[in-house]
Amino acid sequence: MNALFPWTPAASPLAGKVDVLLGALTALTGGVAVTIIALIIVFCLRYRHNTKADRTRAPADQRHRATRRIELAWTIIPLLLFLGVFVWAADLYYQQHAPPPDAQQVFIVAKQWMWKVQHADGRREIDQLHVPRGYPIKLVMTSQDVIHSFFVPAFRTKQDVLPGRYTTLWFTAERAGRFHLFCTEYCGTDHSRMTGDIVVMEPEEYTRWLASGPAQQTLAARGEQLFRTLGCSGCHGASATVHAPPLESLYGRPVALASGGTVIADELYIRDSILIPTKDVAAGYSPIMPSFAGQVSEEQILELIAYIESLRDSQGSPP
Amino acid sequence: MNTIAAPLLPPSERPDSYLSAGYSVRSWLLTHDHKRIAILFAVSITLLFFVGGTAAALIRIELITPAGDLVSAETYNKLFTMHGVIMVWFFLIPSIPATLGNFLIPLMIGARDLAFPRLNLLSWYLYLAGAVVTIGALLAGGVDTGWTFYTPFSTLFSNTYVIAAVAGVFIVGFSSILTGLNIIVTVHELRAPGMTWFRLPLFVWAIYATSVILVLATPVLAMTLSLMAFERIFRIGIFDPQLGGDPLLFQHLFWFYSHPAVYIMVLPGMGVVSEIITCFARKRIFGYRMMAYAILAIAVIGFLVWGHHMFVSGQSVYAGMVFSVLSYLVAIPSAIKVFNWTATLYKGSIHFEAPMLYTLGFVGLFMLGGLTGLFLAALALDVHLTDTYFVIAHFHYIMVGGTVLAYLGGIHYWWPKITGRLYSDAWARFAAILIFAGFNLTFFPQYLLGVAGMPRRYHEYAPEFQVLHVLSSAGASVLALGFLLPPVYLLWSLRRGEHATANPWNASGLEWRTSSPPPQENFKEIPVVTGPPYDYSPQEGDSMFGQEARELGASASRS
Amino acid sequence: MSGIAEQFEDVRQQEQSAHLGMWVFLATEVLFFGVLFFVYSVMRARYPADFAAASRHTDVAVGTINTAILLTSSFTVALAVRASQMQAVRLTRRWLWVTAALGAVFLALKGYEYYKDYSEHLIPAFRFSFEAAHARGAEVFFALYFATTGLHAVHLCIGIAVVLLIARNAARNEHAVEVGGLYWHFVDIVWIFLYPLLYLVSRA
Amino acid sequence: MKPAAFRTYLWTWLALLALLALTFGSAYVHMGTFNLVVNLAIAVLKTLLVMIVFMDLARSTSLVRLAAAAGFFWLALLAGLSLTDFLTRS
Ligand code: HEA
Ligand code: HEA
Ligand code: HEC
Ligand code: CUA
Ligand SMILES: [Cu+2]
Repeated sequence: MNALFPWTPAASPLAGKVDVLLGALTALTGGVAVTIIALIIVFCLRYRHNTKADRTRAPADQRHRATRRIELAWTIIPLLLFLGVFVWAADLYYQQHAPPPDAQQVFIVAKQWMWKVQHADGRREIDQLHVPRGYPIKLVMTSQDVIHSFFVPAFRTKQDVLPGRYTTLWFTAERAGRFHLFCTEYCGTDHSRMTGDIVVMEPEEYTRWLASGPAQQTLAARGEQLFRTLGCSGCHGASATVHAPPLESLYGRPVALASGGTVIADELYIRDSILIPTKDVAAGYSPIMPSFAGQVSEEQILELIAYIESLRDSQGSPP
Repeated sequence: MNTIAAPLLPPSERPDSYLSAGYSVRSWLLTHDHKRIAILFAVSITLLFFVGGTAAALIRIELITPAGDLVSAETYNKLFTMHGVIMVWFFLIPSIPATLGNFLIPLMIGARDLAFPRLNLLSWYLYLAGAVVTIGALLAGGVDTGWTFYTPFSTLFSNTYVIAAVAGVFIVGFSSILTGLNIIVTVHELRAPGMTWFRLPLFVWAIYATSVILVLATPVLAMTLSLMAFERIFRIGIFDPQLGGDPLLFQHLFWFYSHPAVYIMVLPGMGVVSEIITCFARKRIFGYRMMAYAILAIAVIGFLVWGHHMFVSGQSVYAGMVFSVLSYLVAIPSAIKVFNWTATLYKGSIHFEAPMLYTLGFVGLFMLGGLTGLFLAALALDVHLTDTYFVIAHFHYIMVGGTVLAYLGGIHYWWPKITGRLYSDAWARFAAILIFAGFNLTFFPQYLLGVAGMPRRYHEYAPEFQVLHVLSSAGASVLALGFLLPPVYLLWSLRRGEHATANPWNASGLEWRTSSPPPQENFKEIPVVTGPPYDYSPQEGDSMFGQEARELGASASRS
Repeated sequence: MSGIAEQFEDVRQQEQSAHLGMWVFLATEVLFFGVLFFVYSVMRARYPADFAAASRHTDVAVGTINTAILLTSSFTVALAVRASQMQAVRLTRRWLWVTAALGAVFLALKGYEYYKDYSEHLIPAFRFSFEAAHARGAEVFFALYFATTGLHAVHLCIGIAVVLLIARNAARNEHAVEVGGLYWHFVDIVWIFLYPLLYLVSRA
Repeated sequence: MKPAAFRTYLWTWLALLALLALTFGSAYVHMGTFNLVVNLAIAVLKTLLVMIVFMDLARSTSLVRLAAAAGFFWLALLAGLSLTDFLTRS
């Protein structure tokens, strides 16, 4: 059975909801399809040219008003059904894009043809992602080269991973086990080998797994180190003489720009501040920050972001 | 110099037919006659279909085993790219409009030719040039971007012949534009006296609407691909984020063309089916006006839904919602068409020669393909299904199960008109059934694969998917056999088939009111139209369905 | 040229077909150029400051004069159409020649501008150099500048050829002059939009 | 077709040149985004003049007018619906 239909049961609450939608739509469209095909077959048999069926008063010619009404009915009923499906699916889609605020963050960097994973505690993996069962996980993903796509069939979820941007994807694994991870955006020669495993572990086991790894610094700590070695602290540090904005309570806050608007300081904003500092200049400062493009890798940028995020946490969350 | 025309030699009793207007190669290659240009197109797209089909065959053979053992990953990627590029731009888009449309539009509206015959010939030469460039790219080493040419892979990372392939598509785009322009003007200006808009056969409506899409969407593709080539050559950041561009901009522009293009591919098929179904049910089409409006609605609303290809691309959630709801809107007119075809059968007097078998196949398979489109338009579901074999199955159901079947149905229906010969209906029916069976075996398992999570464009795959892939490949060999049959018995009929009369199906359109094959000037005298189309009546039953139609069956058993 | 091609029943049908054909073709052209304008808008929204800086490096004097020239050429080609409608063949020819000449002057000035751009290293991907803070967006601006004006220039060349051909062979045929004139006006319209978008981004 | 009056063309031409002068001049007045709005409004006005008078849409059939509008309308569809993404992307 499983060979004929290699379907993995839903392994997250949202996946279950997607399955219900899938089932409902299959029932609806299947019903319509079967009805129409049955009608076609019945008509074909009954009105074969050499049968003696009654062919008088065929609707197209005579009962004009009835025709109208039929046509109206089969325009409006499907329309209402479709709108219903739309609302249902759109609501679910919205949920797929609204990670709970307490979700645990994991960074993903995709490249031809592998998945690089960075956990907050500094643990790194390649083509594997270990997560605890029952906790919401939010992936913040970017690509080093072309577009990839992070697809976990068991969670019924996927998200393209773009260069130069961060996209997110979240899930709460419900069942322990090993699940496929596929790259589903064509990315070149070994696209079909850019696969991996999601390993869902019981929370205790997961803690043990984390502890078993080589001792290492957290992401934020590595970011802090970079912040010093790259010279960021020379301008942004507390004792700096350069007029540069403090980064302590930056993350997640609105920033007033010199050009007039405001932006929320999210991952992308921080990334752009490092790579293209002239793009959005903070109000009240002159654009003297040099670009670090080419000097920092995607992973290092993520470490810097983790560090800047951690600065906020130590200051208490924004209101 | 009569090598090409020799098998087409018409019967001596019709020396005025367009086929006997000249036998030299020159008389074909420099012709301005829309009927001959249609045949030039038919021959060339058939060749390209088999090129694209050979790539499909290799893909299916490779996918029999989970390991990538037949061809290398690079080759596999080139195979599906060339398969998609050739099938879409060099086969399916020109298929019905440039062959049947070219041949029939002037006949159906009672004109002597298209409005711009020379442009029509130019269109074929552009097609040829585009095909040569693309096949050249294929021979030189191929392209591995997928038919969607997504940036930044296509601009900075692929090191294959992207520019050449894009140039081929660019050129063939202008062929499409010229065909579309010609048809728009022809339908507006050259209708016979009395041929009002609501007396036009639905085939004309369909090709007209298709032409509008061709003219308004194709330039967008041409410019988008040019910009992509520009970025690839000069490294200017328009689409590539590393250079400061936006990859989603490319996707928006590409799909602004390519979604309407899927209606370019299906509307003509709908037109063909509407002609055949009324003729073989001997009944006026149900809801003629509604059908015409539905065609126009599909053409226009079809321009508003392109973002449904980008639900997981990083496009904004709100844009996704707008495009999703619009996608459901565009499904309504398609639904109307399916219902109306079904209702047309009601109380008809139905005959089941080969064209009708193809047509019934179209209705069923288009419906299944369209209904699964609704799954893909459902946002949360598309997140799971996008870029899996579910999508592959969805569009092959519509494009192969739908349009290719309609194309074959149309070729069989108008074959007597085009060539003046009758083919063997038994063989034709056998081929139709073979294709239908092979098709379902090939592509139905792909829906299941997709739901189970099998990604598309995969050279190797996880072993649990193998059984379904093997089924699909088995189906593909049946399908290949099915597709090889029609060329054989149709070509055979050119020499051995019986001569057709002017109206072998006793059909009602103007094209049947002139001889088979038609004279070079189409009509001895331009007809005057006095009533609505589809003047069929089921009550008259058999007596109306011409003598010759039954002979078709008879000639089959003889040959 | 007053003959009727065999696919047409009468002159009126032939003439209307030619007109409609040209208009449909122009609709295609609107979308063809339209993509460039669309990409321009997206990129300008992305790099507002860079586009402003880059635009200041275009030669606004030449651009403005060229706009005036093209607007005038639209006027003269309209006069050619008018003359042909009055069956004034020699006058038609003369206005067509003036039109073509204006087109040629436009191209010459455009060529001069390109030469200046070249010597100021404003050609993208070809020893492009620009003040570092705005280089990225400026390069995109100039890429679009060359793409749009280049494509426009190609269209103008075709326009000049068409106008000269009509002047030589078909000045007697008012429909040919009309249809040719439509094309010329379209090329003018493209420039009407290019002018503010390329030259006047930030002059204040 | 009957020729239009010379005066009509002359005035149109003069109007076009006047509008050109206006765009050029306005560009040197500091108005922020409003500069762009004015520039585009004038460009649209000029286009309308060329199309209606010079290209003779004023006296054309509605079919031709439809064809003339179609290109711009479809371009607006492309731009308008894309904005649903570009304006709301996070
Ligand atoms: C001829 C080709 C064709 C046609 C006509 C269609 C028609 C439709 N398509 Fe399809 N599509 C493609 C070719 C086509 N498509 C291709 C090639 C791709 C993939 C491209 C690629 O990525 O390579 C694709 C991909 C594609 C996607 C993106 C998938 C993805 O990559 O994530 C979506 C999403 O919305 C979609 C939706 C639709 C819809 C809603 C229709 C509708 O128009 C269908 C309308 C028809 C019906 C609905 C059936 C009849 C209706 C009834 C019988 C009504 C009664 C029903 C009820 C009351 C329930 N298509
Ligand atoms: C008009 C369009 C069209 C048509 C007619 C077809 C026809 C077929 N297609 Fe194709 N297909 C596409 C359009 C089309 N396809 C597109 C756009 C893609 C996406 C590409 C991309 O991702 O970029 C695609 C992708 C695609 C894939 C997915 C590849 C992947 O993602 O990895 C597959 C896999 O099964 C497939 C199979 C087939 C088959 C079996 C046929 C059959 O119907 C073909 C049958 C015909 C023949 C087989 C030829 C006749 C016989 C011979 C020449 C004799 C030799 C044959 C044998 C020895 C068997 N197609
Ligand atoms: C030469 C001094 C200098 C150095 C070195 C420097 N910055 Fe800055 N940075 C600035 C100035 C000045 C600004 C404000 C102007 C602007 O937004 O460009 C700024 C802005 C920022 C911002 C946006 C803050 C806000 O409030 O909008 C971030 C984030 C940032 N820098 C991070 C870094 C990081 C990370 C590094 C090291 C890799 C770094 N900077 C190195 C001077 C510097
Ligand atoms: Cu990475 Cu496909
Ligand atoms: Cu689509």
